[in-house]
Amino acid sequence: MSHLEQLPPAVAILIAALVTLGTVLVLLGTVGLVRLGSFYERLHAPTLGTSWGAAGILLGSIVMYSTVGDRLIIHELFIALMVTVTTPVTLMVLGRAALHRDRAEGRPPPNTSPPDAVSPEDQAE
Amino acid sequence: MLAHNLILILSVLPFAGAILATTMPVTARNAEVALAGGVMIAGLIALFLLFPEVSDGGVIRRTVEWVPSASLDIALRLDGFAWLMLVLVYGIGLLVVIYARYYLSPSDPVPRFYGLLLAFAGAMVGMLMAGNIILLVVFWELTSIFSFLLIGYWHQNAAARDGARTALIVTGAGGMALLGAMILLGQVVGSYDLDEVLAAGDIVRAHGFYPWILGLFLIGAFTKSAQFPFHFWLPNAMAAPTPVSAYLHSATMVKAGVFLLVRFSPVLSGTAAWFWIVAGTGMATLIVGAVIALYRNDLKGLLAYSTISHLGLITALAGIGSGGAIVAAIFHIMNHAVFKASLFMAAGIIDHETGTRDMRRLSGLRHSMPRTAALAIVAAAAMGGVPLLNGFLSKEMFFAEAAEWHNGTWLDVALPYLATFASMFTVAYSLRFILTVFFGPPATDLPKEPHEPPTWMRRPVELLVLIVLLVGLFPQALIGTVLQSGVLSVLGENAPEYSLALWHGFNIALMMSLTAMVLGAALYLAAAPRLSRANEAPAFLSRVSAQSVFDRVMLIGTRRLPLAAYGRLGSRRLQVQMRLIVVLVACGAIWSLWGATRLLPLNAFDNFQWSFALLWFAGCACAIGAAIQAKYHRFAALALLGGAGLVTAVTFACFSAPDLAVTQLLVEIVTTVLLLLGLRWLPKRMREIPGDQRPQARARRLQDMVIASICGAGVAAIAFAVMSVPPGLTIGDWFRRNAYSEGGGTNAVNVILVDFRAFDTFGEITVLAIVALTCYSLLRRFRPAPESVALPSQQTFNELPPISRKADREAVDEPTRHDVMMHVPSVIMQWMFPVTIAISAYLFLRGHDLPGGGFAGGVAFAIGLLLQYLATNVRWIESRIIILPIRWMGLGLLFAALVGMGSALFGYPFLTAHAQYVHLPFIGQVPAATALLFDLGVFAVVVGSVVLIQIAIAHQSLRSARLRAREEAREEEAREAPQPILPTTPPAPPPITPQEAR
Amino acid sequence: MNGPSHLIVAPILIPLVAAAFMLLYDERQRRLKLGIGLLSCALQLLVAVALIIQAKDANGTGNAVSLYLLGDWPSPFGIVLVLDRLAAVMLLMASLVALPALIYAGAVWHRNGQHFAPLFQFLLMGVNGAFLTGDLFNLFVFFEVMLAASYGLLLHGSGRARVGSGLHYIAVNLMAAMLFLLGAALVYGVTGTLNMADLATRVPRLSDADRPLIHTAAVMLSGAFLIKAAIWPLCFWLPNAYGAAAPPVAAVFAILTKVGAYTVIRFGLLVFGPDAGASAGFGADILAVGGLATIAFGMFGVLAAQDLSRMTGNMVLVSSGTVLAVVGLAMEYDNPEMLSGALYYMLASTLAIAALFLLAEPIGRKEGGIAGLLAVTAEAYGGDPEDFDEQEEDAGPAIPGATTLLGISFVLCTLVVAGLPPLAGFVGKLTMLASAVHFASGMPALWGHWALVVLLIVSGLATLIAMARWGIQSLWANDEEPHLPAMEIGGILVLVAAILLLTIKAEPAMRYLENTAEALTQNAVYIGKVMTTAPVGADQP
Amino acid sequence: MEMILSLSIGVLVASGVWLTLRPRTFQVIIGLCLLSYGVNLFIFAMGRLVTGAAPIMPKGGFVDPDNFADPVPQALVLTAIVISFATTALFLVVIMASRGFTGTDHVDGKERDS
Amino acid sequence: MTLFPHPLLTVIIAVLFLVLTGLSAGQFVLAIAVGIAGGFGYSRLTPDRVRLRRPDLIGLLFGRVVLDIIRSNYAVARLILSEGRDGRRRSGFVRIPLDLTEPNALAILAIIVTSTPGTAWVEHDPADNHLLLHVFDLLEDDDWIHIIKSRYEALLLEIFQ
Amino acid sequence: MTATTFLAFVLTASQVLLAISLVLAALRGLRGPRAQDRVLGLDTMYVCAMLLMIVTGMREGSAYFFEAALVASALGFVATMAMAKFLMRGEVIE
Ligand code: NA
Ligand code: NA
Repeated sequence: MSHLEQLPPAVAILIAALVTLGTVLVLLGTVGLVRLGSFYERLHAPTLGTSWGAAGILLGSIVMYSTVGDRLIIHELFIALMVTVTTPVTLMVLGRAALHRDRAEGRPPPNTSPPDAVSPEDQAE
Repeated sequence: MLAHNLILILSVLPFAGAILATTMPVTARNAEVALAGGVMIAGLIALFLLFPEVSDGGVIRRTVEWVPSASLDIALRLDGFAWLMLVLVYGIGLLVVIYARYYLSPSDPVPRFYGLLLAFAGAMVGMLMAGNIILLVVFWELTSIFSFLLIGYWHQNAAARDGARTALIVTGAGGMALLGAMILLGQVVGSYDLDEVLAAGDIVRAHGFYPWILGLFLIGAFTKSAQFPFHFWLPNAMAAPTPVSAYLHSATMVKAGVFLLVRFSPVLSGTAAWFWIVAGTGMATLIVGAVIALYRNDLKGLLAYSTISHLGLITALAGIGSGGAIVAAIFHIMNHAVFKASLFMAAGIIDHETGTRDMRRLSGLRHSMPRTAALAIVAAAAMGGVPLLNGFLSKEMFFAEAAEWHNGTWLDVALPYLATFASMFTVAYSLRFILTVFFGPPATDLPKEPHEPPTWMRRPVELLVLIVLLVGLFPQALIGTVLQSGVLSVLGENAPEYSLALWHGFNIALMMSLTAMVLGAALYLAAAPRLSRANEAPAFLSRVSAQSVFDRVMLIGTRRLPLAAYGRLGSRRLQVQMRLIVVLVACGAIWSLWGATRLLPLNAFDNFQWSFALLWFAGCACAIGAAIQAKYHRFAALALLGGAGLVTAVTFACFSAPDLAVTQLLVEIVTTVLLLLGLRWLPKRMREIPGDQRPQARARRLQDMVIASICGAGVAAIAFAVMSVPPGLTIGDWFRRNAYSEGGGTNAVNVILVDFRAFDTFGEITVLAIVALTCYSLLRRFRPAPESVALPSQQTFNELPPISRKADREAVDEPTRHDVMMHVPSVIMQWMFPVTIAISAYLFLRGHDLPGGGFAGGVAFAIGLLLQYLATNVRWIESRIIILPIRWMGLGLLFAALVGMGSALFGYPFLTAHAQYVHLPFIGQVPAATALLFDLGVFAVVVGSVVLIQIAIAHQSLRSARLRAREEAREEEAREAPQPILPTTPPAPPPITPQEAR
Repeated sequence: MNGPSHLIVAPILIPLVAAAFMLLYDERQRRLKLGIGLLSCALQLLVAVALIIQAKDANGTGNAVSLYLLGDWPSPFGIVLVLDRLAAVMLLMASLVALPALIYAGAVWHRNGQHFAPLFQFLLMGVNGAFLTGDLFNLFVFFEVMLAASYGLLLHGSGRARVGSGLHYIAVNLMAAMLFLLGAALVYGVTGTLNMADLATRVPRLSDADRPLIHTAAVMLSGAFLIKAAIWPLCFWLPNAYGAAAPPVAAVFAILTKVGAYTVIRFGLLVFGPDAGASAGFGADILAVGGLATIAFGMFGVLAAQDLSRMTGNMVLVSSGTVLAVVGLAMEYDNPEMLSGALYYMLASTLAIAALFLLAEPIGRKEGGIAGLLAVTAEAYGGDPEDFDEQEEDAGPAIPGATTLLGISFVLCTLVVAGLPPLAGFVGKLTMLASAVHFASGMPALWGHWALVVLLIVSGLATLIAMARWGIQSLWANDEEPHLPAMEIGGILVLVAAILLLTIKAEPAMRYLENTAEALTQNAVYIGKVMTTAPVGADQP
Repeated sequence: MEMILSLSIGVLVASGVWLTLRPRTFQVIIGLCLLSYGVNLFIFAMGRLVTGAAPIMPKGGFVDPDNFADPVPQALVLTAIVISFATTALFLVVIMASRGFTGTDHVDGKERDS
Repeated sequence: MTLFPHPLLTVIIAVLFLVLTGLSAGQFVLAIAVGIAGGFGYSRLTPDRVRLRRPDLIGLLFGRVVLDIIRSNYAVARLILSEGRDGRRRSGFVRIPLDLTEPNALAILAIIVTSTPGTAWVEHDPADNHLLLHVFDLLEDDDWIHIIKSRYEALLLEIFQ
Repeated sequence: MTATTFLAFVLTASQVLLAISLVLAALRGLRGPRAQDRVLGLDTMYVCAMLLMIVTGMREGSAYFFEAALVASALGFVATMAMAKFLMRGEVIE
């Protein structure tokens, strides 16, 4: 517990707030991932976690270590930057892939959000 | 002293001659004869010189050490009996050598013949002189092997091959039995020395092993001497060239068995078992051989069965075992050798000059070859036991022994009648031989015009027939002393009084002889008309021959049964093998863990953490999901596998293993990409596999599930049992204490990897390099399944509505569809290249003190490169970045090895590290451990290997694109060709745009 | 001498450096690579001989065991290499097989695919390392080095049969690797050490609660070892894999099962030897039974097989089963008598089996002469232009009298594997038979020994029958002279010469092995040496 | 924690073993991967579970081994990870080649009836 | 061949390396070395040097993006939570014509769009330079076109082109 | 309740919630229904795992979680990106 005890109460509260914010956003993102009806909608859900969800937690970490370590420790920024830069790559390609597959199966991408109809081929992936 | 050297020369000379003979040119026929004859003559001279030493029952011994610790020495021992046999080996050998010179045709490879003949003689000599019973077995088996090669001398002939094989298997098996007998005998006696064994008869006969020894011994002796029911190999061996038959099947090899019976009779005989088995087998063989011999139409066949019969006679004598019987046996061994050798040679001459050995075609040869006829008639008469010839003398001794010796059993009572009965057939077949071949009208339809053979081909026969006559007339004067010395050496002080006189009065033996002759003549006259139509065997024997039984036994015992057993006891299916491994180890583990106290789960829920439990809830779900999906939903299984790996990595991080977490994550990434690369070439399971839902298949899955659950539960229980008890004193303590002070790094794991146990790392990177090389090599020859050569369906589909048709334009420099799709993501992926380099450097540089290291750095760098391949395509990237992964691997390994070897210069062992902090101006203290250099080697190998593996797989897409292009070009040609050509490839290849095919 | 004897590490480093060097050159310089490989193999042979002499120097002073502390760290913490007589003998055997196999490969096979030469050296590195290491986990690593290289070599030349059997071979061995890891980890978890000598001192002192766990570890480890040693019923992969492998590869593979057998001997007799307290002789009876079953199964296989490669593959089983059965019996009755014979037999039969694997190809080539030579490669090449450069020069000069040379070699090797006189195989079998009978005749109802006696004799006979059948069919029934490149027969003749030498020098070899067997049952010297040797740096502060 | 980890190891091993006993090459390779996760965790567990005690030592001074996780199993796991990665790669290439030669992904190179 | 084919990138990588390791003299030297190596590596892939015309606007863009992301985080979180209560949300695709052609600028735009919850970059066709966007809560097509084009693309055009 | 214990509680709760997030992401991976959903689930798992490690590091005061988190964040996308590309193109590297 020693490292937590070194934190001034205000900083501790700040960290708690940042972490809470981040965690809740991540959780909401995954809840959305489970609950949303179509793939294209679900594509949006994780970005909650990768944007401010990650940012909150990483900021909390920066604050905590910089306070405990008596100097600015910002290497979490690197992680933040990486998350920001790399997540879109997967999502872009994934979205493009989904679009391609939908077209290939002759299903025009839904402009509305009906629940996913499960085609026979879905079983096979 | 001379004697000691001479007996060594006796045994070595033939082998030396054999080696010399084989190295001579094929054309050196006379030189071969001179060599082989010289060896035989030298042997005879040596024997002549040695006779005085053995004539009074003396024994010459000479031992050369070979493997004393296995009680196996080259102990040579010459006594009267062996001397007598050796004279046969060398003497008849000499004659055969001369005879063969004329017998073999110019196309026969003589070096092989004389080489093998001499080697066989050597083996025979060794067997006869062996003073160590194991050495005896050694030479015994050698005679089998060389006789096999001699019988198969004309291996173009199928009969020769079969005969050789049968002989080898029967006599070889007998040799194995003999080996067993000798080992047991040696165990009982306490020594393998022949003299000691011969002196230990009472101990042997009283020992519990005696029945085993006797049984195995007799199998050995009987097989070699062609005793019933092992006799069938001998007639088949007649496919050998006649000189071989004259040598092996009259004088030498077949005598080995009876030699052994006589030699060991002081040790093993004198029991009821001996008498019944040996005398019974001998008599049976005597009769069966004689009866069948009468029916053979082939000259050599007749002689072969005659030999069997005579060997039975000798065996019967050994079975009787009395002094007189042994004398008769030894005497008959000699006599038979002489007349049978001459007969074989005569048969060979007839075959050579007429082109046939079939008695149904031969007739009246006394006109065209009178000298040969005379010789053969005399020899055949000796075979038939006609007085004044040598065969008569020993046969009379046999009759006398059969009639006068008694032990009160019914066999004993029956012996004289059986002997007479057999002898009757002997007379009959001898008569048949003489009358059908030499008398009657001259044959008309012979393949060759018969005439006398070359003089020197006949000389050996003449000499032998002369001996037949002389011994028959003056036995005592000619061979009295020789026989006496032989008898003395076998029987010692038990040697009986006997007389070798021609005339013993009108006794019972003579009456038996006369009876046999009269009845035999009558038998032949009665049977003669029917013999040529009797299909070579009497009716009751033609249906079951020992040969067909043997063939059947061999077929079933050495082919069908082993095949069935092999199939039943083994499996070529992988699933069965895997199941066996798992089940056996699980059973072993259960067996050793049974009742172990540590397995009871005490304090099961200490330190429970919700987050960790949830983490593994996800992890287990992924693992099970992957297991379920791996059959039909492969991609899903891959994704779920990634989930399980991720959770594993987090676990490592949570329990104080940051290095592991980093490595696991990196490897996880590479593995996923790898499996995806592979998935391109594996079938995409979509349709159900037929039979998958059958009850049988379900049952198997259920069964495997039970097995798997038991394994899982067992490993879990063991893990828990170990974890729930604190560790004792481990070597890990030492590493923790000394990582910094001795190893010069704070990260104990990394110090272990690059210093304390760097050798492991060395091996590990070597494995990586090997695997990369293997993957690369195998993929150079990779041929995808036809259905995976086609472009993946994703790429053949032209999207509707297309965003733009421009991408389909034919211009070559236009971006491909892939480039269009990856247009923006690829920019970001290229950005990541320098970033990955930075991460790689970061992980590498701090490894010694903090989590990271050469491996992590290497994999990170490889991932960076890999990302570029993903971002664009193989051609694009390889025109910009040239990596030579194999060089990287080689340099890395060399570098690591050189760093390790550097310590040898300072007198330290391989891989001794040197750690030190160097003060650089401006920068400050810098750690400079040689271990870091070693890590650099690791880095290079890892980069090279990982890149090589990935790239090797990735290149397959390029190659199959080329394949497709070629395929298309071929189809183009086919379409333009005037005649329609049936398509050899799957019809309707998917349409490919030129850009994609590029 | 102040410094350590680097000779001990040389059998590992020589092939490694050779292989690494080869990687610097591309595939066009195959001749150079072959030269490096031959040089490396010759050096290894020399080193092995030197090590044999080094390990021989006994005098009861414990010099028979030499230690090499890698990284100069004290045992049991660092990794140690231990050279004793057994290790020296195994090293010699490996290099005796490797050199001729590589010579043979020089004719055709080394360029019938990629990277043969370095993979060959890597295999030797793994094999030699497994023989030398005194550390359980390091043993795993060298097993993997050896296996990885063996995968590569097995697949060398590609083709359906190799890939199919390679798939099974790899799958089975991956399972074995898992078992090895589980076992080694459990050993560490229970005893806290990985050094085998240290382990041997800790096992007798284990608590009753821990003992079942170490036994479980032993079960897992022996699972791994015995798969490699190809005990029945874990051996079904072997005849297929060895039969499909390229001949020179199959020849060196003859060593691999011996590595398994070696580890069983080493680990079993060291850790569960007579001094192991309550664990003494653990699993020995099962080992003996398994070994006997393996002989029987191999014998059936020899008879059932149709071609020489598969036959020889099954002979590997017979050879392996013999060693395992003898080791099991030796452990169970604490009686090393038969061991020396078994080791000698193993040595002789391995050489002969390797030669038979090599012989199979030129003899089988009779149908079609040089075309047969090329047929080997034809199937392996796909239609890919990249590969066309690989079919260049021919196999070098051919020699006359091929059938005679092949025939003589074939007969000699058959005699050895069948245990027929007068060659080394007979001496080995005789020693085993005599000592089995000697031991069993003094005690009632030792059916294991008697079964061994019977199986040894019967399996010899079966081998003789099968080999005669095949030899007659291939050497005699076909009169054609096969095309025989000089390098191929050269490799075979080197093996034959080694067999003859082993036969002539049977006595010194036998005495060496007797000392070896005796030392194996007296662990104190080995353990003492491993646990007390000080690092070089210890006296130079 | 020990219990959770043990059970997880059990599940991984069971899934892995089940898959390695299956007839499709892809199942076997996935099984081997899962199995190697289980085995790696098992090796790791042999050093016992400690949190917040990474084996990264202070520079000098007295070192109490009990304050740090045992580095030996970790080093072993590292080696094991690398080796199982390598062998997985190799196995993958072999199953690719096998499928190419035989046209099927059955482990025996041919479909069985049952 | 120059030591700094991509000076900007070299600096960025060096800074990133220092962010990872912390600042010290030794690390500074290493960072520069790594930066140079990174620049080299990138120049193999993309030889053309990237030029920023208005680097001063980067701050503005960054601020805008951070704010927008905060806003859309809130919006999307609310939508996910209220999903069950009212199903009036309508998601769908929007096709946007772009003027931006500089690949790096496009990549930054893609990152911005994708990182912002509620919008997902699905497809970009370089042939007619159109962007296909999936929008979580579709208000009005023009609205999204306007947001992308005016708030981000304009700035990026100024910075890069 | 002091600020310190509050923070400790928040961090522990955050661990649990992030673990739940991970479970939810895994659930999407398990349920699919389409392949792209599984990839999305795995990608989200990476993020959750990375953040879980960061928070656990904060909770324990250990800096040694950083490297793993770094790798997960900077290179983890390679795996999921490759999977996505596989779905799009049918092969990963062409
Ligand atoms: Na009588
Ligand atoms: Na007769």
